[in-house]
Amino acid sequence: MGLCGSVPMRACGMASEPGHMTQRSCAYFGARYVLGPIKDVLHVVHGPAGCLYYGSMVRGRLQKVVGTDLGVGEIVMGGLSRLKDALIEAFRMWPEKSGAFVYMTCGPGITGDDVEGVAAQVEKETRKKVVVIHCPGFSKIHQSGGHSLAYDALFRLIKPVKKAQEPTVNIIGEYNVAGETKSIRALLSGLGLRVNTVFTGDAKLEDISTSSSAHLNILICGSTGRKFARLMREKFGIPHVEASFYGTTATSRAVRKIADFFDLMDRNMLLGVMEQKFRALDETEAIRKACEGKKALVVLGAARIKSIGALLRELGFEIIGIASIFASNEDYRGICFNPPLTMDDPGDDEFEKLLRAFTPDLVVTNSREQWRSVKLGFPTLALPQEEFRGSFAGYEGFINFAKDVQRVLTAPVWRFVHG
Amino acid sequence: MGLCGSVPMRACGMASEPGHMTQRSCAYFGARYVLGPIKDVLHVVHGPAGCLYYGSMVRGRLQKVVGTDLGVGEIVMGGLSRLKDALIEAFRMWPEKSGAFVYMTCGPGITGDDVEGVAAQVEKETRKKVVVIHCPGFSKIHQSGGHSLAYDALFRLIKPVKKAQEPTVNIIGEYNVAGETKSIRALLSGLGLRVNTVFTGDAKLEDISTSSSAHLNILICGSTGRKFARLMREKFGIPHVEASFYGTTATSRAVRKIADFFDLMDRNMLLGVMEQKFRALDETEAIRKACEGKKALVVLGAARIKSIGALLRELGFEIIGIASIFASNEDYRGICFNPPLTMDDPGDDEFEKLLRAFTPDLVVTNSREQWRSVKLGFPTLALPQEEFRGSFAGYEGFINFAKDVQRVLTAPVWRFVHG
Amino acid sequence: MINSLSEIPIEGITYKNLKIEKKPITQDYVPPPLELVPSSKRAVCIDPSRTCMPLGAMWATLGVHRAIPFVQGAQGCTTYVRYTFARIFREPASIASASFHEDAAVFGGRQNLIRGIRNLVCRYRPELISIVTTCSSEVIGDDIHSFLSEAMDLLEEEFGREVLDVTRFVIVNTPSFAGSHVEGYNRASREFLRALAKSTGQKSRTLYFIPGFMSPGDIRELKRILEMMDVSFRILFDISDTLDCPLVGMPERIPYYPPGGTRVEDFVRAGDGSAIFALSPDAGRAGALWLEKVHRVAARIMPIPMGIGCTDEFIKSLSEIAEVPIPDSIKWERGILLDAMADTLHYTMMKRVALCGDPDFVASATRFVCELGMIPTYILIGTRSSTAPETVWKAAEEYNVKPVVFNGGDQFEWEYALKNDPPDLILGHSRCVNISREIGVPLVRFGFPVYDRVGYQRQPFIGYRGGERFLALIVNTLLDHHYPDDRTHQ
Amino acid sequence: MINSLSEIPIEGITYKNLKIEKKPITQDYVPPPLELVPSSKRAVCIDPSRTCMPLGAMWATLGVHRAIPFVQGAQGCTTYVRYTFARIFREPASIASASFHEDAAVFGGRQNLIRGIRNLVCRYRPELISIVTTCSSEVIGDDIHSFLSEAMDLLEEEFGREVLDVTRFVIVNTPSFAGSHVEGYNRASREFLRALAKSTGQKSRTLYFIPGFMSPGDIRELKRILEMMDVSFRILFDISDTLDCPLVGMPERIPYYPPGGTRVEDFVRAGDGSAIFALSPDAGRAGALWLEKVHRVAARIMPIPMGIGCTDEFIKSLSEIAEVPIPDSIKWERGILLDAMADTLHYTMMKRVALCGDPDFVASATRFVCELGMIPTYILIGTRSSTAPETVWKAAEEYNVKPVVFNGGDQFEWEYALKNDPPDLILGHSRCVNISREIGVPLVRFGFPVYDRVGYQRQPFIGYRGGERFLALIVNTLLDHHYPDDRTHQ
Repeated sequence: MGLCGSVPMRACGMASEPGHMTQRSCAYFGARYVLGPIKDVLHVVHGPAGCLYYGSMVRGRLQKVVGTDLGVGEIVMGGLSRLKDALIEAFRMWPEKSGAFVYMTCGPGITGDDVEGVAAQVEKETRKKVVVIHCPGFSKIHQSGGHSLAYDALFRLIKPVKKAQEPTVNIIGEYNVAGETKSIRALLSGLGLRVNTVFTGDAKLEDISTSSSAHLNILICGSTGRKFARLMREKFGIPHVEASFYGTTATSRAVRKIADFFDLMDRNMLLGVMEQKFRALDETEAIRKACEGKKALVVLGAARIKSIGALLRELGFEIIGIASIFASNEDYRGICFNPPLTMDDPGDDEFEKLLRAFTPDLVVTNSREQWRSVKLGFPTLALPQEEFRGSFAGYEGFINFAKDVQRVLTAPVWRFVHG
Repeated sequence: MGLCGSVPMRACGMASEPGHMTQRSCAYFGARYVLGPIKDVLHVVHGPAGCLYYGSMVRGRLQKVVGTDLGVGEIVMGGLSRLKDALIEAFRMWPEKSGAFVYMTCGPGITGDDVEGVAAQVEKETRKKVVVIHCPGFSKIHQSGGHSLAYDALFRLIKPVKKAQEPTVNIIGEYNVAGETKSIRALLSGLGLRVNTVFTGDAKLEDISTSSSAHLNILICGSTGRKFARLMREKFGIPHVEASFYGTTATSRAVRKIADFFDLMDRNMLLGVMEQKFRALDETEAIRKACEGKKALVVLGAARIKSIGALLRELGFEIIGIASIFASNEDYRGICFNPPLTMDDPGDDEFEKLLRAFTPDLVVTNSREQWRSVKLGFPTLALPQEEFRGSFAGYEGFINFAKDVQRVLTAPVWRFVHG
Repeated sequence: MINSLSEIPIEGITYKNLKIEKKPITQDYVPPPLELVPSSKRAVCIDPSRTCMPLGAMWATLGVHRAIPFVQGAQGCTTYVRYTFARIFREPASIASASFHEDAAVFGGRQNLIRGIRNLVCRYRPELISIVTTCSSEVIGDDIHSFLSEAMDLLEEEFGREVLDVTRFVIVNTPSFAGSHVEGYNRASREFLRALAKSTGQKSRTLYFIPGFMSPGDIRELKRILEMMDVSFRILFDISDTLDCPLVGMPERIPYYPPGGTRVEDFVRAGDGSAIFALSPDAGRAGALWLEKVHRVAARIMPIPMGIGCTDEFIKSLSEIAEVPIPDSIKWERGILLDAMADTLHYTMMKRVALCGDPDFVASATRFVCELGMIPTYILIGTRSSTAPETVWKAAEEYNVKPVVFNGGDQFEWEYALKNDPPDLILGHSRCVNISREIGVPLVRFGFPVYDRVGYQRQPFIGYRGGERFLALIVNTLLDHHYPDDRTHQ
Repeated sequence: MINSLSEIPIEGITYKNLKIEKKPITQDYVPPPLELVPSSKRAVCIDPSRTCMPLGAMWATLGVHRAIPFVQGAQGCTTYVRYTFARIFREPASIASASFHEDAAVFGGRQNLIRGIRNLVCRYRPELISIVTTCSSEVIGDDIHSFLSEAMDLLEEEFGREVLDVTRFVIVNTPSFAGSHVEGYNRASREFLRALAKSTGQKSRTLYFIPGFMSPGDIRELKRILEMMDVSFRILFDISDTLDCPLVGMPERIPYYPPGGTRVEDFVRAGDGSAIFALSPDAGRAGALWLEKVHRVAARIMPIPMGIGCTDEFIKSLSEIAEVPIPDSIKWERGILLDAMADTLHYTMMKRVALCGDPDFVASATRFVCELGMIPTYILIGTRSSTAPETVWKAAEEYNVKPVVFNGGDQFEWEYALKNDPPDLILGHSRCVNISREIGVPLVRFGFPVYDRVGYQRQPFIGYRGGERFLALIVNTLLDHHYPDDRTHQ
């Protein structure tokens, strides 16, 4: 542990201390985060009702999830027959679904049910794909472990197919918060590219299995999708580029990088990109001026820190501190700016100490933890943003983000706090 | 003055005593009541803003009314030029309107402006009909005076035209409360009759002027329309029948009376009428049983007392008292049941004395005065009913009324009042 | 039914399922001649957002214990007001009419007043009668003072001196062709004090309050705040019980009077008060200034304490005048409102809002919406006011917004502006419901009158707690508004 | 825009004008196999209206001053609950996790508990830590009592005896595979009292209250009522300040604890109390009964005081036990609620209403809607309950209605019933929003959880005043519902 001012520091990539008041979540949470948006499959939670109840809310949206609602009986006697019945019933009730993801949570994770065996049986009986995600909450040190489990499951679904005729890409690590998938799709269509699958903001079982037809994978959130992209390169020979659509500079760079790959860049396209960028800068000029030199503290998952950090810096913020709720050391290396403070896994007390030590002009954190800094009187921007606040990706997204920051910073309420 | 129990009685048809806390309203109120629903004309209030403000609410509905909003200046110097300008402007703003009713209220009523002269000028300039209603509030002893003024104005609009080819009627004294016009129209269409004009629940200027083409006038509310019907008989030779559509017995009688006039009655029609009546009685059986022998006190305008009284009696109520907010002696004679108490123009204190003396099971009164009996703990039905409570006319209307009574009588709140 | 359903109908509420035919109410909209849009350029008045003076005087009178307004005019002048009150409060309200008929119009209302007062006194034994004039009595030129004095002489003659000890009289001149209900209340506030207030030379520590058109819920909240501040106070024209009281069952004595209301005695003692607050400048200022001028009671005239700034101003002024500290409990409530504001800023910030209503309500509400980061666009002050625009402009300047203010125009010109440039939200009274539906912009109801929803008269909009509720109404109304994909607002 | 408008669009809110494309969310509805509709006939659980036990114990703990729940399980078990509380209260809530990882699953959670407690005590100096178990620790078979005792020994060794005087410990066993959040609270109510309550032999006159899942607004209303009744009282698990407190700015001392909450001392003294009220039978009964059995404190278990009947029962019981008369001020408020009920009966009478939520909320709300003359049709009691159906049936019999009651089913079967037979109104929590939109029936939000509208946690639903507000919500929701010709509801 190091010390930064009064704030104790810990090395990255470690498990949380018990009682540390961590904001981290569990493997199941992570798996739901990634797989949540996939529409044409059943999501079946094998565990108690609570996991089902909570797991139906992903990034603030209520999703259709069913479960086995394990009781004492099943915990003692084993819940396998209940799982089997539940799967078969669910396929009868939603015959249009092409398959099922079965999330195994803590209870059955400890008792060690042979869930794979049941899945195979049900697959045979129903001729639907049944994929088991072994994601008991305790199985990983934080949610990113669940992200990996989800991507592992997705990877197993991909079949080797012929390359597409037209230039085709997959997008990896893009979760369609507030319509961001649509923004990115629009930029890529502008280049004349076909998007096969968006992992997982816009993915169906069928698209996933044919995602090996793409010529290029575009990796947005490296933290969640990097390993998956690597595997796709190894097994299907699909190269990937890391690209960010957060901020006008990053967006322009991403567009050029992808266009270059397909050899699509010409003067017209360049002009088009520039024009959009100028418009975005133009529309945000007043806001950028107001943000110039203001201090921001960012407390988020590491991948988000990178993208939001870019947006903030483009707005003119000085990022005085970042604290990652969860991250690998690789994630930290990916953050190309060097704020005075970098910390991992802040506890509630540490978050408060950061606020006191740095008195930031803006705090950016997740929607679950935002109320602490709000309560202590700090303008706070929470992510994921609600749908009406709009996508943060691409040029339009930069404008949306700027407006969001403006709303938070200029809210008159702050001036009354000490009034 | 007579005495009934502790309640002092007054002869009917007299002006209210000052300070008597009358519920009566003024001539302008009465004129608005009758003319309010006429759609294709401008309604222009020549008076202060208050008359305009209040007059736009007719039977609980907000209507489009405009006015001259007279200020001190116009009261002192005369408001004629303002009226003229207002009329011309209004016709420019709503060119689709075929004419205007100008309501002259107290202020100009006292100063004695030559409103007729202005109307004639504007008629000439705009080629639109402009009809003046001389209805200063003080000009009559209560609103029924305003009803007459309104009908006088309507009568002057009627032109002598040829009789219609198909059997045609007008309906007089029907104001489309909660869709009652539609109920009555449906019954008459069932007989194969054409309805030319409904005074005034569904009337347009053009229909009014051609209303002399009808073969028969059906008079619903005698109190407001009797004189008008008489004039139409005298001038255009159109006979009228008095008909009530309140209660199944009255409705059946009305239907037969009208059918007889046109010689339309046959076995099929008779069966149809009987069937509807039986259905209405059937559907209300439980309610009628529950109401049997219960005591009702009715405090309304006289014409309403008659129709509501019929409905209540058909439900099984004993009408222990009626008090008319306003009425002529002729109106009272028209009420064919003889309750123990009949009084005219009850003041607030008298209303309370009636409640104490008779402790009715149900009070029926107008929506303006309902809260007194409610506050004193008496189940109270208020008229005019809101639209969602439905029409009270015809067979369906009887069912609606029965349900309304049931709602009021069986509301659990009453049992808590003394709990 | 079940088979005809698609799982999530996108329209939110599916009219289709209701199986009721849609019919257009009117034909296509034709814009008016542009030069006739501003109300100042027209003779014709369309949808005024105000009514006439007498209502204000009647409202004030009904806030006095066992007081009856006697309206010197035609019967409609009372019936229409009874109807208005019935719709707002769902309570009985006894208002007497002089029942002007032709003879009064010709010969004046002397007989009406004399007989009316006698009838009222004999039958209702009120503790106070306010004589409220109308356009007819004012145009005729009734000499109310001499009529009343004659009436009192006759009463004394008939019933003895005591009768005049029981019943007090106040004359309020409220010609309908000037001002509006707001000025009617304002005049009543002065006339009641002029007629009743006395000074004994012995100053009390009591603070007096003229609430204006605050609802019963507002007045109760005002009392709660004053109790928390631990000051001695009296509310004048206190309708909080008279126009919102329990279902009582048949009372022992009739005629029934609602409990509560300000005692006549409180008006009398106001002359000894240490200060008088008019919390609605346009509806109460006259009373406060009169008391200051004649009885040297310090007058404080300030905007309705709504939202943070206006409530701060009120609390501070209270604390200074009464020389009491601001208790922590009040600061706590302020902090809760701030918390609510911070919690919901994403819903309110930069939202464009149009306002309509009486000057006092609109002025304070404008400041409050600015505090919420909203942008007031078009503001209709229903009654021409000299103070409200100032309050509005002050807030606008502080918060750097540039609303268009219609000072005393009619709703037509304001609505025309809204049609051309629809806001995100409308704050207004119940008569704004048509424009709200027409342009598909949600309406938050407040002010005078609200009659098409229930419970508004019982819930406060004033003070920090009222602000909390007002804010919740605003945010929930925005959230309730059905957007095509309304799952965004889960 | 102005030229494209027809003057009064009949649709109420015109999506058209919003110019947002409509897209269907799902394809056409296909009815499920009939035999799979009842939840008892299925293995698959769809949309449960309950979550697991730990949440209840955490909720209860957060109502104690400077108390922290320590969740003996994986991190998700805290994160999900923190998220749930964040959405409902928009407040920070400190909840600690034992951070179970593979080693704990294999070797048990001994180390996690011991190190976790030490960390918490050192870094947060809480006055109380509740150890809340989860399915993992229960399945592993953690011996929490021995772990805790070891942890306490180590603490004493390291920091001296005083450290255990500062921090108290309570263990609540809440395996997630049994009961629900309601039972989790119930158990916490017993375990807190078991661990803390003492009797000195000297009885006090103080009454104790276990509020169950009442919101801060409800608890504040409860306190107000108790103050009006002039009794000595303590609220246990009092979240009214801890989960709804002012925006404070940077506090002097960190870690920040919200103000308020029940003092540990109050739990200790509860053993001397004169009575203990569990105002939510399913969430609190265990605590009350335990206190009665062990410390002879009279237990009163009764439905949430909502509406007339349940509030009457509560007030009467209070008056009897505390031997105080019912003050006029409370009768007054009752009369106001009655008045509001009488004023709005045309809107409520015979309206068919479906209910969904936790047993205690649903049971009392069912009686209230019956009192309003509404007809409850389908009632989902989200957690299987032995008391709530009885309360429902008693009301149903008294009011002669025959609702279908699903005791502990999931929302799927209740929603299926609603699709086949839509009511006029739904009363339920925020997770009823989908069925409300699907069948086009308006939703009145109440109970646990409400997170998609603001201010609900601050406004009471209990007592006569809460009833007034609940009624206004019901009526206004009906009036807000856009019928094709929605001018009927002006």
